[in-house]
Amino acid sequence: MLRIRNLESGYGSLKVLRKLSMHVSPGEIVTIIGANGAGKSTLLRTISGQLRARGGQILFNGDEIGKLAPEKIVFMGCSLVPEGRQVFATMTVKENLILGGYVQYRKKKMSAVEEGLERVLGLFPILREREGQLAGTLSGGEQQMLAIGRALMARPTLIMMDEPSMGLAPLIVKGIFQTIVRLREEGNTVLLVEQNARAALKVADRGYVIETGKLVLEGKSEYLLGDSEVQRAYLGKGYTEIWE
Amino acid sequence: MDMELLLLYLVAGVTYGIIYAIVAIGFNIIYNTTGIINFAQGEFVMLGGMTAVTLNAFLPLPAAIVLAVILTMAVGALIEIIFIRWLVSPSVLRMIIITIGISIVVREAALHIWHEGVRALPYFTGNEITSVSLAGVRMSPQVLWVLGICSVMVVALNLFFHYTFLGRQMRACASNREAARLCGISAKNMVTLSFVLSAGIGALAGCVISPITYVQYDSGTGLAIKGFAVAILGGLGNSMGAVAAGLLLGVLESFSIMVMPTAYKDAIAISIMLGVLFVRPSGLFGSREAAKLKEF
Amino acid sequence: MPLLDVSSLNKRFGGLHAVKDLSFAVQEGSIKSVIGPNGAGKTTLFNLLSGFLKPDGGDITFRGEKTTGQAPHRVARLRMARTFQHIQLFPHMSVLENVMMGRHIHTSAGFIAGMLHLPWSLKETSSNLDTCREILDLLGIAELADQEATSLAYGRQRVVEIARAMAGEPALLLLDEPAAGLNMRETAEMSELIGRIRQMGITVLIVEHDMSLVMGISDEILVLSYGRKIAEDTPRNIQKNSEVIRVYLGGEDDA
Amino acid sequence: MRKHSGVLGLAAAVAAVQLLTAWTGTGFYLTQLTMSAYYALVIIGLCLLMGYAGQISLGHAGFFAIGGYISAFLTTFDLTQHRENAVVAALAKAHLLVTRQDLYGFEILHVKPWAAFLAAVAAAVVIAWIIAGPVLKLKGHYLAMATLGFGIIVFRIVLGAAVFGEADGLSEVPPFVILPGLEVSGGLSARVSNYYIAWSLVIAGMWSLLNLVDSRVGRALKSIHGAEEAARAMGVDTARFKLKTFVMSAAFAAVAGVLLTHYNGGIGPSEASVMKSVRYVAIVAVGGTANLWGALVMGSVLNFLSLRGYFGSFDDAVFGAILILIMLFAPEGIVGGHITQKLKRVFSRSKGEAVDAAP
Repeated sequence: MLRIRNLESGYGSLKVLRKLSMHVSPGEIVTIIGANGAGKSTLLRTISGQLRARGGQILFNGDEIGKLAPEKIVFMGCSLVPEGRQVFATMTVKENLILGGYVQYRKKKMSAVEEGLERVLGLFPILREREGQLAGTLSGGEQQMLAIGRALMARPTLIMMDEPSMGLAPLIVKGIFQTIVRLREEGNTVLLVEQNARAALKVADRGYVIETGKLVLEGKSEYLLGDSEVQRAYLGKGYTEIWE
Repeated sequence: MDMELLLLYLVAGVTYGIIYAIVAIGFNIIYNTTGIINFAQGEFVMLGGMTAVTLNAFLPLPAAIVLAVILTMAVGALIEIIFIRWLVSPSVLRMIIITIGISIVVREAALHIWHEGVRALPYFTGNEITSVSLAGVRMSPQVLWVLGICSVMVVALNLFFHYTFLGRQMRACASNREAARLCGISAKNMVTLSFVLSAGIGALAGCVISPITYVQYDSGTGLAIKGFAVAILGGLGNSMGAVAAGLLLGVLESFSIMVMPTAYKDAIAISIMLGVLFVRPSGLFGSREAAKLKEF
Repeated sequence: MPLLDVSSLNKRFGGLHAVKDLSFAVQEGSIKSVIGPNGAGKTTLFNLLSGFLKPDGGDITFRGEKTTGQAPHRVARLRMARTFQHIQLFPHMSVLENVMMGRHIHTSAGFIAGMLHLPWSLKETSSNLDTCREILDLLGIAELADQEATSLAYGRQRVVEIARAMAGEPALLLLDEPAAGLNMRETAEMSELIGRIRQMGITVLIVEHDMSLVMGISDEILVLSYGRKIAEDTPRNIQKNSEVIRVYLGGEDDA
Repeated sequence: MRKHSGVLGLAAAVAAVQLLTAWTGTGFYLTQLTMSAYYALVIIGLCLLMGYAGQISLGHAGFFAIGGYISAFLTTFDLTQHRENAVVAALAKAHLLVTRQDLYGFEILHVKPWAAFLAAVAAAVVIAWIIAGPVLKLKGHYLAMATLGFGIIVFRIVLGAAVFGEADGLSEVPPFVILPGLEVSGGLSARVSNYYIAWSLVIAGMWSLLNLVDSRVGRALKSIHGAEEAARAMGVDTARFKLKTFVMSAAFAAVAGVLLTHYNGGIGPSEASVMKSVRYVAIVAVGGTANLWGALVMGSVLNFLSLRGYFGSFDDAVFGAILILIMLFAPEGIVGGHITQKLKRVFSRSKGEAVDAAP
């Protein structure tokens, strides 16, 4: 579904991604883990078109999307739930969701948007309760739900999430990861970037480990969870053994 | 003090105030979608008035106004497409200078087309000496036209922004441009639309006010500055605040004539603006929190 | 008396209580690290210490002086230097000029002296240049002196930022995620560099995610979670602390 | 040193131009060249503020006008009627007053030009100091609008106040005698000397500003512009540096205002207009905001062309168009920025020097 070859990207003179290759197949949850500043978010921003790729290829369902604007990429069925949620704070929950359905509105009609709205509100009952509330007044966890719901409104074939657990309390984080599992059960494909590597690997099928913009390791989640190097660097296990 | 005179000042203040508010709303529309203060905003008002006067020479008044508004909207679109659209994240300083440049060029072009003459559209109904009496105050019917049309504009804009998909798209861009793009909304088209819209309301305001104030190639500048003062007073980006602030400034200015020479009228408006900027940059009606978020 | 003493510090952002009743001290000559999950309030703490944010309550005492709520440049003059999570070098200036800015607090030439290039101000500049070159030498980046700072590789920029902070001969150096964006080798070099800085007698306070760096060099570690201190101890004990393991190291075992 | 060779080069060019006009019998150009020099003084001062401290001012014509108008007022307002006034008496006692004959042969009593000069510049400095505090707390559009607003207020005051001559401005400003035989005035016989007076000031201004830029203060200003947070962490009192720069650049404008007023023998409200302020900003932008040489070259050339009337009725439009074009296509300016850098690179390659590969 998504295939990336030798991708290069960065900000200004700063090169963040160096010759990165990876892929995502339909129906998978794939996670990308790495330290702060390793280039995880940059990768998602590049795929979604917010950053222009400087080299390499991004193929989505066989089409090259590396040079497209973000709004075009959404129309092709690839949605991003951005880091820090980025809801339209001054608009109501319902308005947020309707705007997420813009793609459907353009492709089909308003009825398709309303259908999608029902589906998303069914998925997140809490949002139905808050329908008329301004998005900026929601709690962090609710905003994250809204951001995911808004992305789902476009009926994407691939949904990418950038650090959905950031700044949320453990209980809420648990809910978010349950949602991700449910999304896959409903046939969605998910590409997940997470600081919380352990939780991410637990729900994912496969994972990629990146370090300073380069791929250092990839494999099935169980394999990565068991890898001692990954445990030491990202899962926080094994310090006692190493330092004593 | 003569009660009738006071009311007269009040009506004059409200009339000017609502025009300032319309100009301020024009600022706000563009500011909200782009983060740019369009220093050429006053030129839209001037262009609307001037074009309508010219067209009125061979077209009936309503047709001339409609056509003038459409032409000004086209100019707004052109300005955005030629000068703004292709810039990649320009600095605020750069945008300030570009829009100032545009305002100068438009003004000078107007000077060469229409020369320095002062013009005006005919009164929409009646003439200079007709007056209607409302609640004991005698006023020109044109004042009612100004108040009526501007009020309709404010209400219509509000409905547009809150109840149409297009309006919501514009608000989404204003709220969070990147997130709007991630919803598939073309932020660039929204920016063009914001220029078209603010050119349109500016031009219409220019038409309705011209019988009272007259227009000249350089009448945009003064209005733009008042409009900006009002936008600041009302809280940048807050259109309802702009209406309140517009009326307030218009009335204050109108009464200031009683104690100060007319020559200092503008200076007073600007002093009020500076005072607000220094003490409460979020405006009288804007929330401080929101202003903090918008700091640039 | 500790070099830095923080007592019941509080900071709120709207509804978020970013730093909650935080008290700790930093002893002269030590290296202390602050760790905690994302959003734990570490960077907020740095901004409070260096004067970029005003606390809502509590006190900060640095070298015996109360610095609570003082402007950043005043705190800097008391010789507290810092680096930034997102490197903030001065663009369009060479590495040497950047480091010269670190000497700002030790110089005094004002507008008049500058405009007339008064002899004493020129002498001041040249003696500072010597000091800065020495620091570049010390940190092993002397050969970069005349390059434009912001055009350097990321890892080098980190070192220049530290050199700039060092130029002010700080009593306390705050390092905000010095290893972010560095690879394993560079991180190891950074560890070694911080060790050398301590040997020069400079006290260091670090916010960092990279455990290999933190565990290796710290004398003491302060662990934050949701703005609250949950532990403050030696690295050895921190690794055994069950509370720390639960919220941070051991992560979401139960998630 | 390169900087000093630049200033020496400027001095040589100034002399060369004068000799050229003498040789070709085009001495009349000196009048506009002298005026351009005073405008250039405003522009290099503004360049320091915009390019190095990173603060825009759309009100610099205001400071120019404050200088010019106050000096003009003090040197033309007849105090004969007010001899009894305590202040006037004190001034007279301090030998700050002088009598001269006006156009119609009447004797008038007014403040001596050099005292008026000091008073005018001091007034501008004080006003700048007062407004700089609140104004410089603002950023972006707010800063632009606040300075613009200040400029408009000054404009409205000089246009509306009877003491400042309303739309006519003030005229019959006497010459400003600097030394016996050396005076700032528009007299034909003083044309050459005035050319040199004006340009000497520009040279001195350039020398001091180039020095400043290459000093502790200059580095601090650049650091504020580049990364304000980091500058504060280095101990730079950013507010104070911005304030002092603002005041200094206002002083440059006021000095130019006073002297040009004496040179022209008067001043009118157009000198305080928004268009003038915009024009100064335009020229700084064209020169490449952080480029004193660029500002100087563009300031003298464009003002000279404008004063000679080469732009005809398109004078303002030319400056508007320049603003747009420069900001669209070369926001670094045409004199500074990448074009010169590109040229440098071309030259260094052609000399066969190894170009160090960037990491």
